[in-house]
Amino acid sequence: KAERKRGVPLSIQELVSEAEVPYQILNEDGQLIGSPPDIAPDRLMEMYRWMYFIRAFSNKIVALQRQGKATTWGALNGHEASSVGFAAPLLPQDWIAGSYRDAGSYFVKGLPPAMVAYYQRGLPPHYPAEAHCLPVQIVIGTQMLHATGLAMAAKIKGDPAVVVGLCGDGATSEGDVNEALNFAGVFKAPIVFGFINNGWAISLPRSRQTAAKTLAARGPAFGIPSRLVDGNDLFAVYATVQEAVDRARNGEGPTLIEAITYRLGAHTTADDPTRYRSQEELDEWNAKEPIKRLRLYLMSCDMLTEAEDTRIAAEAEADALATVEEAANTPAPPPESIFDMTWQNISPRMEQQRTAMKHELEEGEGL
Amino acid sequence: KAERKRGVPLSIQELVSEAEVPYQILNEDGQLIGSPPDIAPDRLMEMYRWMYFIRAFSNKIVALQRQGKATTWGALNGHEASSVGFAAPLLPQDWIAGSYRDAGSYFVKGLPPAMVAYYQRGLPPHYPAEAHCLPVQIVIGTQMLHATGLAMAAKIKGDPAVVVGLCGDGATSEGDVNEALNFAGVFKAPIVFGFINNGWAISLPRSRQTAAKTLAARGPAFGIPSRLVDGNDLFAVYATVQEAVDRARNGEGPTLIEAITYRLGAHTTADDPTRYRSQEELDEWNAKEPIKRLRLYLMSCDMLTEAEDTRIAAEAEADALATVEEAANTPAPPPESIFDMTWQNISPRMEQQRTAMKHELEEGEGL
Amino acid sequence: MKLTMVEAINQALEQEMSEDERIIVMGEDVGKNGGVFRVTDHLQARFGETRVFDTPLAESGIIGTAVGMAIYGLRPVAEIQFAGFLYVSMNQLVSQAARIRFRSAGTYGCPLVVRSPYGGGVRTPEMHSDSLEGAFLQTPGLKVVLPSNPYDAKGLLAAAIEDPDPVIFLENIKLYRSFRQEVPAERYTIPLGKAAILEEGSDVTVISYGGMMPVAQEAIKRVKEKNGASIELIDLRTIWPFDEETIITSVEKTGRAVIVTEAPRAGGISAEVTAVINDHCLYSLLKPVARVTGYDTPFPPPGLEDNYMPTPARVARAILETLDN
Amino acid sequence: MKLTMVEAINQALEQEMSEDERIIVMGEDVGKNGGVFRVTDHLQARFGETRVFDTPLAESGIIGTAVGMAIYGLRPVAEIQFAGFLYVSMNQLVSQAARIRFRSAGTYGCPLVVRSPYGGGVRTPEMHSDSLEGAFLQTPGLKVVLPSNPYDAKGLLAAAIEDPDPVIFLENIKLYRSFRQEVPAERYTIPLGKAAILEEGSDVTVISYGGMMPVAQEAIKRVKEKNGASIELIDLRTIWPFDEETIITSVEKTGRAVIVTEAPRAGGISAEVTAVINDHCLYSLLKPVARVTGYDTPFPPPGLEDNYMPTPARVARAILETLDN
Ligand SMILES: Cc1ncc(C[n+]2csc(CCOP(=O)(O)OP(=O)(O)O)c2C)c(N)n1
Ligand SMILES: Cc1ncc(C[n+]2csc(CCOP(=O)(O)OP(=O)(O)O)c2C)c(N)n1
Ligand SMILES: [Mg+2]
Ligand SMILES: [Mg+2]
Repeated sequence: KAERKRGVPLSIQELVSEAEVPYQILNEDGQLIGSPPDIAPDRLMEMYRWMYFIRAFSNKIVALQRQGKATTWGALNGHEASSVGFAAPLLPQDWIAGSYRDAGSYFVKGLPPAMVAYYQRGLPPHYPAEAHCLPVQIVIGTQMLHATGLAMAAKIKGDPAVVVGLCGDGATSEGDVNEALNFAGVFKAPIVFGFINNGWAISLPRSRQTAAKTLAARGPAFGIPSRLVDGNDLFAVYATVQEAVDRARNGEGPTLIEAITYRLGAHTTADDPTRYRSQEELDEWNAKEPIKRLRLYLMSCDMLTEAEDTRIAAEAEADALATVEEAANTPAPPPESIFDMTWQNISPRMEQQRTAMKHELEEGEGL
Repeated sequence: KAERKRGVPLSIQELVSEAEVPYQILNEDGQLIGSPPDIAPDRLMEMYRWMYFIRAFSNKIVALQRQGKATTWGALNGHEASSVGFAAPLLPQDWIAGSYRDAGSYFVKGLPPAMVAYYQRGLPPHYPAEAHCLPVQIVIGTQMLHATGLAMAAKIKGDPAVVVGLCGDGATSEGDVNEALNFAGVFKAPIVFGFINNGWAISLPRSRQTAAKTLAARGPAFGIPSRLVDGNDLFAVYATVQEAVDRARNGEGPTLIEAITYRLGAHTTADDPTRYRSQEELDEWNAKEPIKRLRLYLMSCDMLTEAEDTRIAAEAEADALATVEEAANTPAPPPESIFDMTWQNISPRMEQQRTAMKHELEEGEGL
Repeated sequence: MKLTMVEAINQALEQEMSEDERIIVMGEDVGKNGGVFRVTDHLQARFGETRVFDTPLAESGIIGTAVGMAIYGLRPVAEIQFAGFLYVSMNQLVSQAARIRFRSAGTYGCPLVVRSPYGGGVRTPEMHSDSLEGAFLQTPGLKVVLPSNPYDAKGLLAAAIEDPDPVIFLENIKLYRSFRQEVPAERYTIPLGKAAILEEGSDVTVISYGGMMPVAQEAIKRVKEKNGASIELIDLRTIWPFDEETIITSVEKTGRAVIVTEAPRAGGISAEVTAVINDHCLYSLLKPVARVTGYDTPFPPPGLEDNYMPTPARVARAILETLDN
Repeated sequence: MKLTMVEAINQALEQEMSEDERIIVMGEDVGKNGGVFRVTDHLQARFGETRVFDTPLAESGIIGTAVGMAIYGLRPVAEIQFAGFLYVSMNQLVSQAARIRFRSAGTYGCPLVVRSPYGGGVRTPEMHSDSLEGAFLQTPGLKVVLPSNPYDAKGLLAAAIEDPDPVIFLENIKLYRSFRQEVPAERYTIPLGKAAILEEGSDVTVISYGGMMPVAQEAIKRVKEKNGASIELIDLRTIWPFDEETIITSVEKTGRAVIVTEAPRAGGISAEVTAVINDHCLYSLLKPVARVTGYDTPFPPPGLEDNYMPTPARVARAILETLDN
């Protein structure tokens, strides 16, 4: 009975009323089981390269962290299709607000990856304004309200901009995320909510995060159409996001998309997942991972050869290395810049504190 | 099409998938259109008297407020059936946590009404612990988490206690209310959530509070069965709450019930609803109000005569008067009691402050 | 024209909105109903539902979406219906609004004004009378303004809206309609972070703000009647960042200071002002700085509030004691 | 046995839970994972999933349901994964937990302990290093405890759990594993609200708590080496209500005081302690009370934190300056 749904997007009624099967176009073996979205071959290859880059970048930061050269990092492995699929349909005027785990989406949207590598050095990154990526904030779920506010503002100003707000399965338990859905519904904001359900919130499995069968079920609760997709299937994510972005841009309001994927790595470099999850589960999801199936598909339709693939992998490696090197060579701001980062016009007292801080710096750590 | 559902409880699937018709047993004209719950005649008359008392009490406080003898009051008119219906099925070990608008439920549960009148004098009421009514708190929606915590605690201790958590339609927009639903679902807490949808949150109509068609749709979003009932129909509310309480007590977990009623009065004595709602709407709902239809029903089955009804109304008046007089005659605590109300063991500094306050009291307002 | 504080704030909103299209007003019941205190009266009729709109009942939602709008380039003026509910949105205020500039290393600002009524003495229920401003001293990145009269309210609100960073603007409920004051019809601003010296004097400095200003003034009147002391009265107007210079100059002159606030005593504005006087004027101080404040308990139920809030007599006694050698 | 602070807290939890069935442990990842710092390690295995359980990811939900459980008669020990997220639950902490006794005029108490790691110096991301304790001085009804060593941590946590009112228990991340200390195997309590005098001295009083204690100690060592001054060191342990008597007695003796905290300066514990010294010891004071604190900015990104947090050198210089005549 579940089988018959494969390859057909589910309506929300069906979603809520029975056990769910995520929408899938490209199955685990790289076979098309639905009709792929209209993506030009070059663009598709570019997206494929992004997926490789995201993984290479993340692996690089993990390595740096092990050497004490980067702060705590949440690996992106497994999220590549979702990350690319949520960002690729966007136009330059559109925005993304995501979590630490959505760095890949930011890259695709236009944030220079070196910014993230710089941040991982523990330094304040200067996001270029035109990338329209909200600097990652750490309070889980909270950015979904900012995303909704961006979308409300775009609508108020009459701009044809759409916002993508991304958060994890754990985040959906936060009041803020539910308030965001509700505001977006009431104000018919041009926003696409992406719940990137990777099965775990640190050590808490999805099944213990909420008693609902799906996170997509949150949609009708707030009057928002919602969709469930296979988050490891670039085509399913891309097609669904594209449709939702079009709806938003046409003034039809918000859409909620739950993308089911898997966190292949530890929660962060500080986490030991062997304490709470099984190797079997990991094996199962490694078999379903997103890069492999796209590779198989691309090869099957002669868009990619083994040799090219090897080259793409090597380039991703090289790019990732260049990225972290660029970040490493970007100078740190002086410590007293924290005052100017607080307010545009700092108070006399803060001026004094800045002077005092500089004085302390000169005095140094000796007595 | 909607008609066919009347008198039949709706399943959640139906709730979400189409326009809603609240479950009704006793229609606007006092006619049974479904089978009434099993309530002994004496008990039913008691509930009827409570409805009268709730209205008389509320009117009395409004009058006192106009004379400057009571603080701001949110009238209960229109809520009588919901208030009684959510409390009457409970046993002594059960709890209620509601808002200012749920005083009627507290009375039925066992809170002496004079406590509420005393609170309306601006004084701290001593709720008897055995009433199991959480002192009303003012931050909209927040008590729903306390209700959930009470239910989780009852389950942890293995007590056969059930909790009813009540809030308004406006409250459902607060993050806390959604978090409460989610916790209750995850922990299968023995709780009944009552969303008392009276159409308005001060000046905001239900339609602008959320884009969802019903508040009951919040249930499946958090894995909780939910029901939509006519909140002006005592039988529908009672029957549905009774069923949900039984489920909870049997370990089957939470239920969400949206009761559709109407705020017949102003939001509070500080509000002027003519600024934002029409007389027509008010007239329409006055025709559907809960006491009238139960009166018609009781008369139609010879449980009540005009004369008895007049007597019941007069008794409710008299009781309400006696209640506010009792409250008026209850002495106020000394101002310095605020220190002992803060902590069981107050700090030396608070001791000093208490002494200083008493000193100030002695010195008086002259110089 | 003579305006109440409600009218002055309403006028400021109307004038700012007509000059700057980016300004929007949002909150619970601010539209048709004009706010529960009518501060936003008529604004929706004048500027339409796109620029003046009611939100669902969710304070974190209000501030959180306002942060997004401010980042986008609007200038939201968000109302929280009573200041006691600011804590519901505390994360959005403190960890978000206050940090947008910081987090983005200056790429984005958060020009957001959060208006909220506060203060005791009007027999409101729980959470409606609380003075929370002191907590926002420990939450860097927010400015906190508390006008004490219609004239200041208008000019400070205009400055707050103009400010490139987030401002919490707290309006004392008791002052809303307690008196009228001449307020210029045209637009003007009063700079944030600057105190006003309302009365000059040389014997003692009284420092207060917001709803306690009339109490301080009455106390000063009584003390002057009694002993003719020369009393300087400072209205802080902005409590973060507050005007250290004015305080220091005054206390160095008088050698004595009394701080009056209805907020709880511990760690709030009374503590920081005392600490600043310690930092800068210790050698000029003739007596300990007196702190006349609420007590270290929650704000009491309305029937008990009169003995919690500083009264003119209590303040006057503190001034007299501070003047005593 | 010599224990780290993590082990001492874990032991306290285990001992308290085995003595009192009402105690439950809840929070994000506290169960199987034993907490992200392993503070609750093995507790679920020992006491079962009914008494030690993971919650959904929602801080207001955690504190709000814990309040309900405390009212019901349990003794919840709730973990907030990092103190920076306490603001998400601010309403539940300040307007709910802190007021249950008050609101019910004593019918119900709220014996709740909220544990949370805090503090800088360990290169954590945004919101993971912040010191929020000072804000809780302006929020009456909460007690706030910050142990500075394993021995205190165990005894203070036992006392916090025993306390009939809500306690925020803040554990410094840097201290979690930085050293071991002899901790008695049996249960004991250390009273809340009492400071410890760690070193006696007569020239100057240094007052600190939590993660800044080792910094203060190192600074004192350096000053002593330099000029042989006699320095009294007070560990507040509880910052609300704090031990005024110990502070006053000491400062009346020494006439000089230095307060060290990594929290922002304005209106926090450094301000209130200074104000209390002003209130009670002004005439004994020989120099202004020195405040060595974080600055009035958000806590910086990890790469810039070293210059934000007080260092031994900075504290030592403040002590020297305060000793200077
Ligand atoms: C408000 C808040 N609570 C707790 C944390 C600590 N924390 C960081 S990530 C995380 C789990 C997030 O899970 P999910 O939303 O599923 O995202 P994922 O890490 O799986 O991408 C937690 C609890 C936090 N950062 N913010
Ligand atoms: C957190 C919070 N925000 C705002 C208010 C002010 N307020 C009091 S009642 C109310 C409307 C409540 O509407 P609803 O939940 O529908 O309950 P009703 O009054 O209709 O019974 C508002 C906004 C409040 N008390 N608490
Ligand atoms: Mg996850
Ligand atoms: Mg309502």
